[in-house]
Amino acid sequence: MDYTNQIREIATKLFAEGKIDVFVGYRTTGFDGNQVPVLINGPGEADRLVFTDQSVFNLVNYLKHEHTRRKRVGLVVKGCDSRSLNLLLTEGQVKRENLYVVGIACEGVVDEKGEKLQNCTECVVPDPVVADVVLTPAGIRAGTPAPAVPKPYNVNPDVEKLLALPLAERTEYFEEIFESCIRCNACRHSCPLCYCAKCCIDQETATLYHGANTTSSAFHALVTWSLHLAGRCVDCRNCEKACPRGLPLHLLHKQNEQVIYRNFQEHLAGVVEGDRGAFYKYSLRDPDDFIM
Amino acid sequence: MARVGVFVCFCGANIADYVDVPQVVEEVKKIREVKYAVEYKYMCSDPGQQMIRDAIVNNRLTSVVVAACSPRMHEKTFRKALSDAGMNPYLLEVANIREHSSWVHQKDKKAATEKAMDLCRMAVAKSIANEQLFEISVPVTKRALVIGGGIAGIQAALDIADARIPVVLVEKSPSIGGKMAQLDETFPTLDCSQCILTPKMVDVASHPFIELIPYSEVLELQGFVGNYKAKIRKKASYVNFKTCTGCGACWQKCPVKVPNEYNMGLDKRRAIYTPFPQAVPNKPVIDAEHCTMLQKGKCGICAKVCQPGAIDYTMQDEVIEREIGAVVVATGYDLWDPKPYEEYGVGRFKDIITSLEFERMVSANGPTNGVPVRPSDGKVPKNVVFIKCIGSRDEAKGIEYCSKICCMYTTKHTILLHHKVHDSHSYVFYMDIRAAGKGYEEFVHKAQVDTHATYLRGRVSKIYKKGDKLMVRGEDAQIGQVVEVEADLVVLATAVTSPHDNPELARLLGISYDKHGFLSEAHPKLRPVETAKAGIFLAGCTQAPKDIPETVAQASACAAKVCGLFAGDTLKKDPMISTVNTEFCSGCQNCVNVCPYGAIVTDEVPFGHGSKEMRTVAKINEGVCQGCGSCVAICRSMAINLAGFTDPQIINEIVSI
Amino acid sequence: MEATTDQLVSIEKPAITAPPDWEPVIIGILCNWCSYAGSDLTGTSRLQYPPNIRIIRVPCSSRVDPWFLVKSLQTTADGVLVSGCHPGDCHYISGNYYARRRFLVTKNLLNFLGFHEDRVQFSWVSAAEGPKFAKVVAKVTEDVKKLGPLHLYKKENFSK
Amino acid sequence: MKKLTYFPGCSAHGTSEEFDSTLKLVLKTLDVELEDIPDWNCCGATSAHVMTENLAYALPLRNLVLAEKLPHTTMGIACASCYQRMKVTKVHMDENPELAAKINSTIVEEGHYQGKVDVKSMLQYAYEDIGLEAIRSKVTSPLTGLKVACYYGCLLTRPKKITQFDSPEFPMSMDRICEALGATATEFDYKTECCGASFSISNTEVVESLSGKILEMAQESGAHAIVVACPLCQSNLDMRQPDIEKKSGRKYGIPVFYFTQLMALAFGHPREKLKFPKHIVPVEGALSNIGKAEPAPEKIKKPTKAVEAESEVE
Repeated sequence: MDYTNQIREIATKLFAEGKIDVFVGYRTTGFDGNQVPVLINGPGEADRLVFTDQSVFNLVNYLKHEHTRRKRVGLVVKGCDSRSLNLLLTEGQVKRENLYVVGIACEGVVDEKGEKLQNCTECVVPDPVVADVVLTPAGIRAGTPAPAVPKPYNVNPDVEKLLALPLAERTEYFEEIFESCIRCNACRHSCPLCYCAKCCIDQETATLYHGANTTSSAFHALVTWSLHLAGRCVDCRNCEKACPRGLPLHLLHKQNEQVIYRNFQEHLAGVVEGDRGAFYKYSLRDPDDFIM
Repeated sequence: MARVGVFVCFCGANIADYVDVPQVVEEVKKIREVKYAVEYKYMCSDPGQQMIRDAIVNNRLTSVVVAACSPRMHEKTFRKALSDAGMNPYLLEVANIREHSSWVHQKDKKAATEKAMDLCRMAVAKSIANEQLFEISVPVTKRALVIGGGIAGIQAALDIADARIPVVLVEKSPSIGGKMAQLDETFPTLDCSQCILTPKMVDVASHPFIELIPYSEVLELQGFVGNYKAKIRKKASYVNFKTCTGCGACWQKCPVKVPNEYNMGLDKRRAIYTPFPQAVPNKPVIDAEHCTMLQKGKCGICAKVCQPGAIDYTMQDEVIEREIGAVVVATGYDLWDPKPYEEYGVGRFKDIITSLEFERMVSANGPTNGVPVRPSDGKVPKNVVFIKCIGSRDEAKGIEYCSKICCMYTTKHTILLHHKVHDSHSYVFYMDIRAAGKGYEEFVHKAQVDTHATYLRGRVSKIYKKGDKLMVRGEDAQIGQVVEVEADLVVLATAVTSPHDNPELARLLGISYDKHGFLSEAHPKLRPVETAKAGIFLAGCTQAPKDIPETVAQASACAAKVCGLFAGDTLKKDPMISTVNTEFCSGCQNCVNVCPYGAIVTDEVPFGHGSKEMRTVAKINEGVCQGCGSCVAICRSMAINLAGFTDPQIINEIVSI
Repeated sequence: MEATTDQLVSIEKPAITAPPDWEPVIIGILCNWCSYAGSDLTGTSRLQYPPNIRIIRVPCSSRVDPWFLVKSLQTTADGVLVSGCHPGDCHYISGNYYARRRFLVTKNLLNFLGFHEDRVQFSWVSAAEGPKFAKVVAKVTEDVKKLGPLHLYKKENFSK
Repeated sequence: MKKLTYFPGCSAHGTSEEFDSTLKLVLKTLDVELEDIPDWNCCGATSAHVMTENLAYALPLRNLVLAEKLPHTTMGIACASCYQRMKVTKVHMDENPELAAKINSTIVEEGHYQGKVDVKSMLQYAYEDIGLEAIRSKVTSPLTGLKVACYYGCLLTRPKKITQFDSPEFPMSMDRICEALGATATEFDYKTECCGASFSISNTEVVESLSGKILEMAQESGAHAIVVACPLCQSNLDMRQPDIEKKSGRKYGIPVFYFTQLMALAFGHPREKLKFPKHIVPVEGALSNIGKAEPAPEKIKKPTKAVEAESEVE
């Protein structure tokens, strides 16, 4: 999977035609072929852009930044990224007409060791659900993609393993995680769907009875955060990549996603245009047996 | 710093017997913010309220906690006391130490006292976060919608319209009049139903403040008290009412015969028809289901004979909208189908009929011109058995409630039978005679004397055929013996049930109904005409079985309620509704999506102070918001809060236990 | 998915930490129209139930933000009960349907993170179900009593 | 070949021997094999349930438990009273597992009740499981001309909650079977009236009065014979008929058949096998109507309102 040339061409063309002000893509760092996001402002910088199976980050996160907010933006998205973009569009955070979306028919990205990432092995919607042009192994396909048909759902083995543990062991496992958290909030900043003006966990009412940097504040913050992403999280795992303590944050999101998928008509976040997430609708057939 | 006053009520012995009230007061005094705490025998009494008023002034209190009964009981009383003392009434909190402590922990005074202390602490903590709130005024559309054109709907519409308030009267069938139009004479005065009803029907049609929409149904009701918007479907009548003169040529010539609903199927009407001669409006409609022109495209006779050319086979259903401020629901009742009484041979024996069928027969404009006959052979019956409580008071086969009117109309039927067939004899099987009402007992007594009807107290167990007679076997419980009556005709007083489409109607209006399908009043005793939804009222049998005088009384009560609602130019509204902090709102519009009332809209505000760039935020429509808090809980950035139940208030309660 | 109740009970042993006179604190968040009215009816009917519950009134179960539950467990409560109108009976038309979704996910998440499933319970209690309310409270109290005091993620000041 | 667990009951080898033997004949023709419950016991009849509830459940439950050891899923019962006791027990046990466990503990040596065998009266079995088509197909000598009043008695269809079969007050299953055999079912309103039942011995007068009314109504309906599915009904209506005639001064002469006897007759089994000599009221008079040509029999009509509801065009 290497679309470097195509993306450079597209970016150059877009700048030349005056369609965009800024292009968000990936560049190499020079170390181990690692890549980081890059914002380029003109055709002259287009040769900095790359795209390989090491282009792991979800660039949609950069749409909430000051550099892009009031501008026309070109953007590279993979399947999962496009789902989060779909949600941002539905929630009115970005305007479609200001975007030129370069979709990638994603075959999965890899970590430093060259192994396919876990979320890519579990991916149900590899093709972008929203794009102006889609880059596929067969060539460039223009136009908005057809509605995505999700592949069979895969349960997350880590979540399943934990669920199989006795409650006390699970308690211990997570206590350690919440103890390790340093409340740096990098997870939140890296999340494309966290765009609130002031996050609820920083507001006075929420912090009042916690103190700042304690296990219990970490528990409160992460649980609340994951519930705000429940039914919206697209499993791009930007948060996990951003976490300086390397905490397995995907566990919280995957647990919620699985409960939602199983109970609420196989709901998957951001796949359908206009869908706001599982908590913003309901069905009369929702499970009721857990309620006395 | 907050200055809270706490007032703990003994409620006579109700609280004091199970909670150590003085100890609660002592404990509450330890809270830093509590500047005044006192106990009293009856806080809700005048001296009790005076204590609160005095304490507010003397101690410069900033909020008040009353520990007493449930806030659902006396919250309003104490709020009033606060405002009388010049304090904002919403600075009150009630700690429910009666229903939630003294009454439910009567065996453990220590635990009940501790719990009462906690409940007081929670209320104090919450009250510290209380804010001043002010009643909201919303504009009101002064037009009422009346659903159902029976006597209840007619009465309500006329009374409201007489107060010069416009009324929209929606009736499902082609004519107003309802069940009362099918009756012959009415108890207990035996005045002719048509004679007293038809003038009212004509009044409805000619009243300048009533818009009569017959042959139509309410499809949708949106909005809130004072500001509803109703969608009404006018069914295609295939007759242009504007040009139709009501001459009747069409239905005289129509070749299709259909069982006549007005006469309980005892005779036939045509496919184009007016339901009965005195119908209002007196314009025919085409029954599309049976019209051969509309079904098969063959016929067209009515169009040919219609001089003004009023017939229009291409007519379609039409949906119209009306803005209204209040609704009166008067959809009447259905009659219970007696099929489960198989031991009576219901369905097998033609000479077993229901009371309404009997009513049509003895009616002067009925299918038999007022003479009761046996459906099997057309002979005039001599011995008629009336059986009461068919379906009523019968949990096994029917429903457990009493239908209330059957005792009286059966008595009336014995009289009518006696009038029409002089040598006839009535037998009445009854469980009890329930004749509670003005002149009712006298009516029953007089009927028994005049008609010499045989009253048999007991249930009928079996009806079988012997020759062309029906043998009715039952128990006469007063002599303790089984009796058999040889009957020519058996009349079943079938139960009154709710209209079968009430649940559907209730759902679209957003009101509730009971397990029998009757619409629920807000309070069985004190608010019998209101529903739980503000601005929607109930009249007549749609709420519960009742007779004509009661129905009319309830309809007039509805009218009074509607007029009262429309008395001012605005409605006062509880201020406990959602508010948006636009600073934190990110404009995701999820709240717009979940609000069940459509009370949230979007607004544009500048990005920053003086900025020309705009961003989208949520905005609450104060008049529409009902204060459920759905939007608050789904708002991720905590930009919405619900006045009276804010996050700080609830968190204060949680942490202060 | 989850271990059986028997297994779970044996893991959180109350005997180790609970002082003999320990009584659990249950926070009950009730909707105003059905469950709070139902709890009032329990009172007017003089039906007795354990005194451990502390009731908070909210207009509708949909007002209950999941972090109220988190906050309750972290501060004063050993168990939480949330109760609303039966499906279809919501005074605000659809509030309890939204609430039901959030409750299911929240309950599962808290259980996943190590809270026993009995610590957070839900019920539908109508305004007419006074006896049911008493039963529900008795059950929740009984369940939480078995589990013992909750220390997990408690802020020190609140650990009783 | 269908197979069926069979509970004969005590009367099958005594007063209602003709029911039992003709039932077996008929089922053989219809290709159904009966297998008796090994070591079956009394159902408790009318006595047990007025004495103690536990005994009234335990006796039938033992039969139900034993029946579960056979491989068949349905238990057929000839006697209406046995059927009633068995079905009541089954329904109550299935509804209330705690009660089932309690009662089961008293007969635990026989096994554990699982509720897997369905209980049906032979009438219900013939109507539902065999079906009218199969019955009609086996008819070789139709009973054309014979008018019968079908009498169900009190136990076969009532209470509805227990029996879950046919209409409780105006059943028609036996009428339909008789019509399938070629006979005519008369419009008979006394289908489910009480015959006096076991008062036959203790208070004969009651039985004579109640059964008398049934005979009277049957005669008025124009029936040549009464058809029953209950041994006690048969014995009351047949055996007491001469006394009833004597007391009322009315002549009936209406023989009372088990529906299986008529089935056997229509299936072409020889009359000698049908045990007609066991009847008190002679059967020949009634049976002589078979084959007599008569105008098309008037069928019992369903309510005419359904017909009227359709529109008609002039």
